[in-house]
Amino acid sequence: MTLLPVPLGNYILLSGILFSLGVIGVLTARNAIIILMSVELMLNAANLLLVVFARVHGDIGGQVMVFFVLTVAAAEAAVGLAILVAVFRRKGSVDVDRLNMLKG
Amino acid sequence: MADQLIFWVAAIVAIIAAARVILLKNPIVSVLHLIVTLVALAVLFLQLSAEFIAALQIIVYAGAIMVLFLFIVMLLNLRKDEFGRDQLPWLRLLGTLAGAAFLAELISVIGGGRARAAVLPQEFGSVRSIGKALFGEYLFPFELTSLLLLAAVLAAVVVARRRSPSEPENFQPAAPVNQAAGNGGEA
Amino acid sequence: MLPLLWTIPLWPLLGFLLNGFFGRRWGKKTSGLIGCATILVSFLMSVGALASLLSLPERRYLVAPFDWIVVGNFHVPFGFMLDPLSAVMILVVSGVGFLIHVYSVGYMSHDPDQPRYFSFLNLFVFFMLVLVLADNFLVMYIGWEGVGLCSYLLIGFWFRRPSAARAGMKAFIVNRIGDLGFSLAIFLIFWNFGTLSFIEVFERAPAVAAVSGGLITAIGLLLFMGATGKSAQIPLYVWLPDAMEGPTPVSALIHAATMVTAGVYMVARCSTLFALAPVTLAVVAIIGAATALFAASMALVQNDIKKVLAYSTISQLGYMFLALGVGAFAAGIFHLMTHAFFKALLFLGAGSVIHALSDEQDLRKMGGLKTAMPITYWTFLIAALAIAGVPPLAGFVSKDEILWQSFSSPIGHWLLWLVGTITAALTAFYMFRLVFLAFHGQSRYPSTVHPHESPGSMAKPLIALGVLSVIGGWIGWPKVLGGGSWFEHFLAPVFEGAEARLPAREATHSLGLEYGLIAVSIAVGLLGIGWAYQWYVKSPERPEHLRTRFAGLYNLLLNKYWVDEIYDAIIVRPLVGSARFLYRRFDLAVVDGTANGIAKLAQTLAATGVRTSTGRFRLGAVTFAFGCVVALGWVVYTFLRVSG
Amino acid sequence: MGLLSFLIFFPALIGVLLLVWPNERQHQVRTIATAASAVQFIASLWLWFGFIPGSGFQFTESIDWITRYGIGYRVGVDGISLLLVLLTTLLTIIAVVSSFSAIQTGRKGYYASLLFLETGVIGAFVATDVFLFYVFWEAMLIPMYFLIGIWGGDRRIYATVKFVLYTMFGSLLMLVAILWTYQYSGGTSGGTFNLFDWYGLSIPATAQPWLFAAFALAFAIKVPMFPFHTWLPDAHVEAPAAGSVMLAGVLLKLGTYGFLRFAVPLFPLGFEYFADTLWVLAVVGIVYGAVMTLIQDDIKSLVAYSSVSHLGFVILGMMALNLVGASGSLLQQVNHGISTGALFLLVGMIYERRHTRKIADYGGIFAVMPVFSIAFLIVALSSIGLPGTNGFVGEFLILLGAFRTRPIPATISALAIILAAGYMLWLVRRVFFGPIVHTVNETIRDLSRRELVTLLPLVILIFWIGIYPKPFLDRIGPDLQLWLSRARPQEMIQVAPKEEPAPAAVRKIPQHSPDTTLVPRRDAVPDHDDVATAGGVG
Repeated sequence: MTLLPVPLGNYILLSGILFSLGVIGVLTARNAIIILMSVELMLNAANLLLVVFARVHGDIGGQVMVFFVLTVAAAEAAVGLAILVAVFRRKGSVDVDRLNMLKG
Repeated sequence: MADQLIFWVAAIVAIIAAARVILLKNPIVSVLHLIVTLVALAVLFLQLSAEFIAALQIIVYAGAIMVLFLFIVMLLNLRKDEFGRDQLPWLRLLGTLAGAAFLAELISVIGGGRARAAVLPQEFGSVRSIGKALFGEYLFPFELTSLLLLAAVLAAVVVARRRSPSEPENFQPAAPVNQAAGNGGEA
Repeated sequence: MLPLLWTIPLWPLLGFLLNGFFGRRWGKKTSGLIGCATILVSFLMSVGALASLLSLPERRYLVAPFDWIVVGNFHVPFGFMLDPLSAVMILVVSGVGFLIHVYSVGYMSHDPDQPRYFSFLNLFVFFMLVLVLADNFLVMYIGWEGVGLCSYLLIGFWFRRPSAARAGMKAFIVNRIGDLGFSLAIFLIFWNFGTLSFIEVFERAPAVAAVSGGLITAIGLLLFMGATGKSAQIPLYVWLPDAMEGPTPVSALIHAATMVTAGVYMVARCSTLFALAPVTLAVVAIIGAATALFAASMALVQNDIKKVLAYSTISQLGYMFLALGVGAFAAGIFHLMTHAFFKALLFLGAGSVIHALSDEQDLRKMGGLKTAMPITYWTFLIAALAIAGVPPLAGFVSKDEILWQSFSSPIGHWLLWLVGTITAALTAFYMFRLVFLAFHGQSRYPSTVHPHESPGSMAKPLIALGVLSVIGGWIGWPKVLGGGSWFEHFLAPVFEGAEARLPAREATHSLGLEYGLIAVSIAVGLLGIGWAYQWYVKSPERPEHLRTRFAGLYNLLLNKYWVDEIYDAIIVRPLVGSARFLYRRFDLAVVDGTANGIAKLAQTLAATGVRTSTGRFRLGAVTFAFGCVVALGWVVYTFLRVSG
Repeated sequence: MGLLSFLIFFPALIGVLLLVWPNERQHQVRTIATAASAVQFIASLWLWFGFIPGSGFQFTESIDWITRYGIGYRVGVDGISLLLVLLTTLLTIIAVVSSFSAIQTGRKGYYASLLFLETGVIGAFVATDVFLFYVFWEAMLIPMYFLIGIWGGDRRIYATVKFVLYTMFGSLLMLVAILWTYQYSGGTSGGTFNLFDWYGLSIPATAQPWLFAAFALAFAIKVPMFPFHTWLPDAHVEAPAAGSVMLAGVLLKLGTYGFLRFAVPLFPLGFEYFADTLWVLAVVGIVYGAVMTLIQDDIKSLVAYSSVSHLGFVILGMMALNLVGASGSLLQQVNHGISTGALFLLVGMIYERRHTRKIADYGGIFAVMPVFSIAFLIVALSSIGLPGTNGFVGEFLILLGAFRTRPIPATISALAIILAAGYMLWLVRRVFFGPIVHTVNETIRDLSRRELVTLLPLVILIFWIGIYPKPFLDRIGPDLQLWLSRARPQEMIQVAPKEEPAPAAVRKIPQHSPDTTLVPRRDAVPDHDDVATAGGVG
């Protein structure tokens, strides 16, 4: 039986903090880039936990999950940024409040 | 004892970097701070004997994705945030409130927990074991991810290409601040 | 002859159908012929029926051709009954009706719509005969509303004249108000007697009365309400003066001789019911006397010849109801018959005067027609004398009998007699005022008009009615004056049921008193005539002078106590006004409003919903986030509760 | 395939045929429609002669449809629905013939809608399966929607949408009640929609008021009863003439028929619970309807409001809960169909000539159109219930019956017959009598032969029912007696018969006491109507 460097709670707490920061970033940022990065932040928080529990249960599946999350993050970032470019080209700015085409 | 020290340092660095990502106005600086966070996490991964994942984190995540972000920021020449007055100031407050609520809910559930962990097989986090898993048990999802990446690439190309050559490149810089912000003119 | 009893009304119905469908094609001549022929046939059959009735021991013959409405134990056959009362009525209706039809041929000769006139007139006689021959309340109700319909059609005969159309409508609606009372009475009768046929109802009347007297009074009052509507008594008399808009023969037949007497006939027919309810009888007598006086007062000042006669009719009907009210049913019917004769004659006489003066009805534009129209004058004079109560004419006999009964009958009262006598004086006055204004004095009609005696077809009925007005009274000549009062005996079997219920009549009235009263009534009649003579022949300026001095009273009477205007103000105008207000404010605004309101509510809800989606997705993102927080919170809560 | 199924589906068949009829041969559409409705009418006459009064449901057919839930195609006709089916077929042929000249555009759709309407209505009248009834109840809305919506006047869209939504709102509640009652019949495990089984159900007293309320609301909207009547004038004013005839003549009857067939017999306790409210609504409907009619300035809305008053009488008759009142109520439904149908025909005819419905535009028509005026007068007299016409027989029986149960409301309602005389004769005076004010009225041509033919049967019926109503009353009597035994709940009869006979006096007279006809015990009533399918042709 090996030990984690610190009790499990700390890891979860850390991941939680990172996740909340991501959420706050998404909700408050007005620059699309920041929002995308906050999303990346949230994903990383999840990765951390996956790795931690992979370590705790000794099940490699956790790390495989992180691998998949990574690919998803990459795909998401790519598309997100592409949209961002298109929006910028169209609107001349990435201010999120300018995007209200879906007005009722 | 060293392990604990490493954990705390990495954790603190990660949190501070993450906070600065969302707080700073300048996108370039934000990207860099995000990279710092990623590296800090990579360190933690190493500690948790997930070497391959740590390597991936550095190479793919920090190396490729963040570089893409940096590239985009440079391409669109996004300088300091010159957006106008925020339309919905109370929205910012609500956002933080939501984040805080998440954290509170998480904390109320953690309950300490203990440090015990399972005995790990010999080269637990190595490329071999993950490779075996990937092409063994998780073969099907693995193939799917390739499909996902293909779709993403196509999407990125289609969305980001310039329309027809005739379309003028209205690539003017962001319109002056207050005029643009006026109640989202072209609603 | 009796088995064919039920065909008597069918002849006029046939006349109605023939004239109705083919009248226009066959032209005026034949339509007039058909009209008169059908009435003559039914008159002859009535005479035959009367003859064979006399031979029947129990003086009653029933026939029911078919069942009309049968629902559960509500069984109403379409039945007819002939007994002395209905025999008298069908004779009067068809007899006087026939004379008026003959008269109409001449009177309406210039009118292009003559076929329609005769078809409606025949239809009226049909309904009147059905009413009179009915053997149960419902068949009588058919006749009852049927004659109302015909009076509506005939009053509004010259429909191009708005006043005629309005008068027709007024007549029908006021009648309908009376009919409401009649139908309510019918409901009460059926549910408490189990049947509607006269014979059974009158058999059971004493038993039901024993249990709940109030019920019989209620039925009586409701029936009388119907009678006031039809026979134009207070308060439902307002339609009769306006009914003069119709052609004069119509006024003669419907608004003098037959239809208006339907109420009197109905009360007489239900004499047993009325006798069992002394309160109702009193009401009948009081209203009768009041109407007589009230109408006579208005007749004093009318300038339209037909209006005078109309009020005179209302007054005479009041007399009949007075007679019924004091239990003298036979006297009431007797006066009904004699009144039919001389009032029809008066109307027809007035008709030929109007005809001669080319439709001039204002007395102030007549005068001196005595020489130009001798037959009309003399027959008119006879009728006037009769109505004034001058012996030995018919009017005297029947009116005097009523006055005597109102005094002597156990349920009579001297006050009723007094009112009756005063009215007799007024009657004599206004009749001879009319005679003197129309026939005597110098002519006040424009020179272009050349009055001429009406042609033979109009004169002969006048003469016939004149004869009837004279000898009509003799068949009821009272015993006290040496007559056999044959008429009363003839009707005795019909009213014996009622007589038995009334308090016994003490026979000790002294003869002297009776003679005295007869003398008084004659004197009063002559007084009226003399008074009229004094004012309108001797010194014509006196009425003018009086009119200025008592202008207030004069206007009150001339404008008919403004009753029409009062009715209009308290009933018609508020009804229509509130209807309009209700419609606009309540029906459209509230009821419809709520329906449309709900629709609008749905629309506004949708609109507000749309406004929330502003398109700025940060708002969406936050709401999404809060959604997650709540969901997570719930998970956490349950987790804690479980593990807690 | 029984006679009733023929009566239901034949018009629909022809309707479809008309829709696919080639456009260039449009003129034949009229003849086909007339022929079809003529055949339909003659077939329904077979029903009249084949009907044996007093032996419950006849011409019954029963084919399993969705056995899983006990839904079957069950049809049958009894005294209550017989006259209404005949009225439907008669009015349809009259509606078809009367719209020859009125409708120029979209003839195919128009006649097809009329025929579909007939299908829906007859289906509803003869369905003895509650589910089937609901299907037809909803189905008939669609053709009516098109009739008013496409060929109507200028505010037709508003009118037709309001009409459909109003009815739909009511019928949805009814659907809930149907399903709720379905539970009592055993629900999805062995329940049934067969009406005869439902009659035998013992539904708890607590649930009956709710169920009755739901059914009653749907039917009250249809009748229409007082608060729910505002859709009627709009629908009538905007509907084409034939549409109005069908709407007034037949569709309104479904409301009253619904009370007779479903609401009252199925939930007698609920009916008794709401008795007072229904009495009040009926009386208010009568008097209020009459008062509203008084001041209408549009002929069609005047006739429409008068329908509200007339149908208030029908409800009054039903509330009387005795044979006299019930017979009057059912007969008055037919009478109203005849007289109001005829009135709408007549209004349609002058509308075709003058294209205006405002009373003020007319005056002195009698001189120009005598035949038309006499016809109008006859129908007007029938509608105000003059003795000798059909209106009187119905109205008299209703008031007689109602007077027995509650004299005061009956007397108040009787006031309406004065108002009726008022508004109708006032209308006749303003339209027909008086001088001709508008010169254009002088050149109107009188009724054509075709128009006379459409009016003739109705006028004949007015006098036939008025003078000799016996054949009609005999046919509806027994079934109404059965209805009464169901309407007055069992326990009511033992405890204190609501119908205590008249004051003591009458009891002394044995043979003629009013209406103590022996009310058959509920169990004595043939519960499951296994009456042999007598008279059925199929």
